[in-house]
Amino acid sequence: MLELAAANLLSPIVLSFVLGLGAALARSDLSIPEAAAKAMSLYLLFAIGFKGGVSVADHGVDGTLALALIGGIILSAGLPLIAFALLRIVSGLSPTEAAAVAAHYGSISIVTFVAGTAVLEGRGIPSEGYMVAVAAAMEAPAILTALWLVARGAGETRSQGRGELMHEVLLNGSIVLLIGAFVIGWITGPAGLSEIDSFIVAPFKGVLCLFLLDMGIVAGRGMRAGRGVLDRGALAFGLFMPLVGAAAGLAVGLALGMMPGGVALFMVLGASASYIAVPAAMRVALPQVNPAVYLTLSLAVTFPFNLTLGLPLYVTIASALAGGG
Amino acid sequence: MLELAAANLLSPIVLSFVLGLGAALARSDLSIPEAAAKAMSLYLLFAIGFKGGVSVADHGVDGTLALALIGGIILSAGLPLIAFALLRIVSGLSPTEAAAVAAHYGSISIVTFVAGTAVLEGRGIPSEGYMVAVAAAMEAPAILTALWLVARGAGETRSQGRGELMHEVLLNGSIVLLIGAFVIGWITGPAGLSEIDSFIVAPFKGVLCLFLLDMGIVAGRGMRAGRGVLDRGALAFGLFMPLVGAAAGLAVGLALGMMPGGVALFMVLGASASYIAVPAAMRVALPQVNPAVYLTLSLAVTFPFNLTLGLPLYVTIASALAGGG
Amino acid sequence: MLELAAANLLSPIVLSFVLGLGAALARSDLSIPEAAAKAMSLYLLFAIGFKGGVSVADHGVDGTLALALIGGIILSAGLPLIAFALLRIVSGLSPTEAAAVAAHYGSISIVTFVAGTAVLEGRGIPSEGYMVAVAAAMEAPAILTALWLVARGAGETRSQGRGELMHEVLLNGSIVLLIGAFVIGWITGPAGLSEIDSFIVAPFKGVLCLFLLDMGIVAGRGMRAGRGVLDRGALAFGLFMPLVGAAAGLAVGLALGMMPGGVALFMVLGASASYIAVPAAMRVALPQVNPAVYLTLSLAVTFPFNLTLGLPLYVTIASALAGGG
Amino acid sequence: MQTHAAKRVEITIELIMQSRLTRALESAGVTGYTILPVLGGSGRSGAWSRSGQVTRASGMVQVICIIRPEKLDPLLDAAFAVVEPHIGVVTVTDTQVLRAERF
Amino acid sequence: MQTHAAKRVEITIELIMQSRLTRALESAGVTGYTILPVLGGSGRSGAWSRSGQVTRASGMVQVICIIRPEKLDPLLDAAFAVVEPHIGVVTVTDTQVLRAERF
Amino acid sequence: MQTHAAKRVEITIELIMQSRLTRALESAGVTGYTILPVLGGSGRSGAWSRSGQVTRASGMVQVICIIRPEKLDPLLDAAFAVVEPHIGVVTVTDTQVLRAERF
Ligand SMILES: Nc1ncnc2c1ncn2[C@@H]1O[C@H](COP(=O)(O)O)[C@@H](O)[C@H]1O
Ligand SMILES: Nc1ncnc2c1ncn2[C@@H]1O[C@H](COP(=O)(O)O)[C@@H](O)[C@H]1O
Ligand SMILES: Nc1ncnc2c1ncn2[C@@H]1O[C@H](COP(=O)(O)O)[C@@H](O)[C@H]1O
Ligand code: NA
Ligand code: NA
Ligand code: NA
Repeated sequence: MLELAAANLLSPIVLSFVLGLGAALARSDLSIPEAAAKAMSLYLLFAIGFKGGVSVADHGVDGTLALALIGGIILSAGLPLIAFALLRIVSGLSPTEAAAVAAHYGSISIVTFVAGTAVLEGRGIPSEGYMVAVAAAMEAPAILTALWLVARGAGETRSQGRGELMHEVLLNGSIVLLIGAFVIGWITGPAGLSEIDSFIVAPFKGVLCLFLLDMGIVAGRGMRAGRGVLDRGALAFGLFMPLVGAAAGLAVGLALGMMPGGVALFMVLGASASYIAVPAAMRVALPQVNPAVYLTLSLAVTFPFNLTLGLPLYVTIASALAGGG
Repeated sequence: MLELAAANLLSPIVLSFVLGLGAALARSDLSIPEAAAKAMSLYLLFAIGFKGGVSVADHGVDGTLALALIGGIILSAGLPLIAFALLRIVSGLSPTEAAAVAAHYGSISIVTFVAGTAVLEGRGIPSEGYMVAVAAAMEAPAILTALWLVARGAGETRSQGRGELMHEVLLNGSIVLLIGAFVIGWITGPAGLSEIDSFIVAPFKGVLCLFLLDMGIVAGRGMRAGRGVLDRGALAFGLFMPLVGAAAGLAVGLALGMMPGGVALFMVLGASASYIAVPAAMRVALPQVNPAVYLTLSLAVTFPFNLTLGLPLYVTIASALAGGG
Repeated sequence: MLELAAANLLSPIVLSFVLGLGAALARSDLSIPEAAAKAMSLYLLFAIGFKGGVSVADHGVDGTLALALIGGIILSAGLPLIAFALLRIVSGLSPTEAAAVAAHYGSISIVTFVAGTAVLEGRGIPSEGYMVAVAAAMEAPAILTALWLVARGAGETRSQGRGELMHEVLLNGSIVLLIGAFVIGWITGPAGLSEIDSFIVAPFKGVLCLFLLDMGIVAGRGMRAGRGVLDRGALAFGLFMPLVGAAAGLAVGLALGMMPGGVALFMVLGASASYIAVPAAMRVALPQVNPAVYLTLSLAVTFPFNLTLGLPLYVTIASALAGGG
Repeated sequence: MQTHAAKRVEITIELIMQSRLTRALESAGVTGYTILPVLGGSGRSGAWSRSGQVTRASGMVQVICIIRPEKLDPLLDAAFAVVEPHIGVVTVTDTQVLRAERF
Repeated sequence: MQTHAAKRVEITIELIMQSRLTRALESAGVTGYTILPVLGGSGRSGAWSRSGQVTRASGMVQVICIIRPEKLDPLLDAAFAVVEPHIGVVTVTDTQVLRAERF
Repeated sequence: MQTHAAKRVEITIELIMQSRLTRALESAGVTGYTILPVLGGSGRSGAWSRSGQVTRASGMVQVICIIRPEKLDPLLDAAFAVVEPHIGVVTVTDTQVLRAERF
């Protein structure tokens, strides 16, 4: 385990993240142009979706696809309840703030997911190709739970725009691209992959390195800007909640009888916190909550934790518990 | 033929386009940053030009190069006359509007050309490497014909800036890069290609997929924004004119005794409509024409038609008629 | 030698630069989006740093690393003195202007360095992997010499911000990325390289071509904008100083007993002039100097000279003199 | 050259609210606006900068409307309804326009 | 601090006309201007947005000239000659500048 | 709708000086500003354009501060100290703001 953690920590992927983090903390002006960062994230989404689809075309869909989707949705909708309760106990956040944060932890971080698949590939652990579809399905439900939590309390959300908001969330670019590429990969199958694999397979890890360099810069800036925004309880939550989410993901993955890699990815999805779709939705629905609260927790606390220590931990546990399956 | 059309429709390239189209029509916020889209188009121009030049260096220039250039120029200059006449008959466009649209159909779409070469490569049909030079030569002549059509009518173009305009058109970035890369490929030959082929050959189709994703988004937005701009006659023109252009291209290609792939590319060039050089020139020369008219026709009607149905049709016809040559 | 120069001049890399230069001089609107140019430069820095680090991990650090760093620092700090004296003799630049220009020639151009490594690789000449660290170490010392030259004269620099300025220079994004990637490459070694080599090795030269296309455009624009800014003496300096710098680099490289490639790279570093870190520092420290003076010299005179004629010259001399070592 | 009095309203607002704002403006009868990108800024809710934004949640834009003076009040009402719960700034400046028939 | 009366002219015009406009300004004796990017907008000719522009035909920029009041008329004449057949907006606002000797 | 008199200060300055300027503004008690990107421009030191900038040495930004009139002088003093040795332009325009309590 320690050895695996060290191997993970010393991979180019994690070291690139650390480089970005260090540069930002040292107030270097190193930065990736916004357009390049967005282009890399589109590339990663397209590639991961496409490869997932091809893998489904290749191995067929066994019966668990529908169950896995339902399991993911329940996980996403349920985790905010736990997160909310925890936050109300350990932190000084207001109910509305706690609900906004909770939505992030029910939803998922696709970059953490991508990094997780890279770790699995590196160790040769097989996983279900359709897990990218599960990831996409888990983006939105947490938002509904959070809005319900707020409405139940003070009722101060403005529900008139709810439909529009859900349209935006469900059709946000990341989800559409991920699902779209998944479907394209499924339709075209291995033949389609062979046409474009030197674009989406070979350079994948390298692009991921540069993208994580950028994420490191963003996380480092978040740490500097977010100092003082969070109390100790909230910070502790940012390190503890991923473990809770991973445990819940483990339970779902084992209950569904997934492959070891699939279980690990369920843990990763449970553990990770959104930093794209949910923050945008929260700015629209709960503008009174300072975005620094949730962005700092998600990007500057939980993401680094998952990337460095979480991933090897989840993969090791999943291999151990699901390995004999 | 149907089978080939289906194979084309189910390629990652076309499906990526369809994904972008669908996302835009569903009002998803999926979008490719402007800088990334421009970078991809520069990459495609550089790669296609370079490979064309290398192929000329490799196989030598047979006598048809000069003839093909002249054929292309005549095609580009002549097609606007047909397009203008057709538009005046079937649509309610004013003479100036019809001339502006006609210029687009005499000129060419380099992305359609690139997609055409990808189809040819996929089916192993050989073509002349210098066709990229023909494509470049066909960008501008149509503009002169259109301006002549307008001047002949009301004489309302401001001819004082004509020289400057032609300088801009002939030295627009796309043409310069395409021709420049062609010359570089020609000079450095296969040895030069071997230095950079893992950049310009291997990832080519994948980049084309992402670029067509963007084109799909643009076309989809054009469809939504352009609703109501065009009458039925104009819409029909956008689907019928490519066939006229392809027929003219077929005639030129066969008359010159080109290889099957060369004939197909002549058809593609004849069928495709400009959406970069000509719209810009029209904004300068004919500012009174609403750009939505020509952009909608070129991008939201003709481009999707050519990409999905046109290309397999042209390639099949060219193979059948030039195959025995 | 002539043959080698011709081979260099006809490589895709140099021809791409010439294409950009020609396009800008002909006032084409060909341009690479700023974000794409920055992304490519980050890619090149990451790749060259990483590969340098891997090579150190692979071959071990022999004792010359520390000496090479010291040699580089002395070179960077010393060359501005020569440059300043030369400029005061041959050009009409004021002392402050001459000092600002001198700083650029003590510092280095990382793109020239990258192009130099590409030439070495093309000819199979080995070099020390740690030369990228030497390059990074040479960025800043020249700035201190230049500020000392100015302070010694009129004392008109505002020394209160000196510390902040050096912080900015030493932590500027390019240096941080170069050194960071070097360290990552060193830590992860050949195993890390094998994970990402299809990203940072295979497409490297192709990206360099497109980047040099952009540099050509920038140089060409600089030539057009800078006309009249420089007198003949200054222009001559821009062509002569690289030879002086290369000679100094040659002396250092031979004295340290470097491999032929290492000697050549010392010459390249000595010969090249900064166009990123130093101009920015000069705008802050010596705002009274027109930036067109140093940018024109560095980008539009010295860079093209080094890229086309300088590199083959330096490599040939280094191979001849260090070859038997 | 003949110029005409007009009002220049500049609304700095979160990117995520842009489409909601422009829809509100359109339903208040505003016939034209121009949107400028914003690189960064600082206010009561802290400083932010576009570089390194990986999320759609931050980022701002500046919406500029040139209008006839008599259309100011409906515009401000419409804008205020959208801006009010959000961060952002609204300024109104007296200006002159060419081609007043366009406004 | 001492400030001086000046005019701020803001011209929103199609990207493709930018160089023609700045050349016209220069020949009208305008010694300085600043160009801002425009993300999108809406007017009588419909709405447009920069994202997803694959063509150079659309897109706008905003050209800002700060000038001494007495130079206003030649500037507007020069600008109008370029802008007139095109879409776009011209506003003129009273302002104050530091360092008036620069204008 | 109720609006309040304010000053709109727009400072066009070199990118490289941006952080120095905003720090100076902050220490002069300015609580908010917005930064716009600049594409290009022209002035006494010649023309420049963002496209094809490979160096951090060129490039400009526009810093906009909306302030209460009484805060104008300290702001201008602070800005001037930074801008003075550098190229750039400072304008001050009378304007009106909503939500005056924010300034
Ligand atoms: N006084 C001001 N002048 C100019 N822009 C401001 C000002 N106050 C706030 N802003 C802009 O509005 C954004 C949000 O401000 P706030 O609502 O104060 O957090 C800031 O990030 C700035 O871009
Ligand atoms: N009233 C207005 N206020 C601000 N910008 C405008 C206005 N009208 C037009 N514009 C800008 O000018 C462009 C062209 O307008 P138009 O000529 O009306 O189609 C629009 O896309 C906007 O960017
Ligand atoms: N009169 C002006 N109006 C608008 N912007 C200006 C003006 N003069 C200078 N600028 C801007 O300030 C920059 C530097 O000007 P200068 O200090 O005159 O070289 C120019 O590149 C423009 O962006
Ligand atoms: Na989660
Ligand atoms: Na055509
Ligand atoms: Na040097």
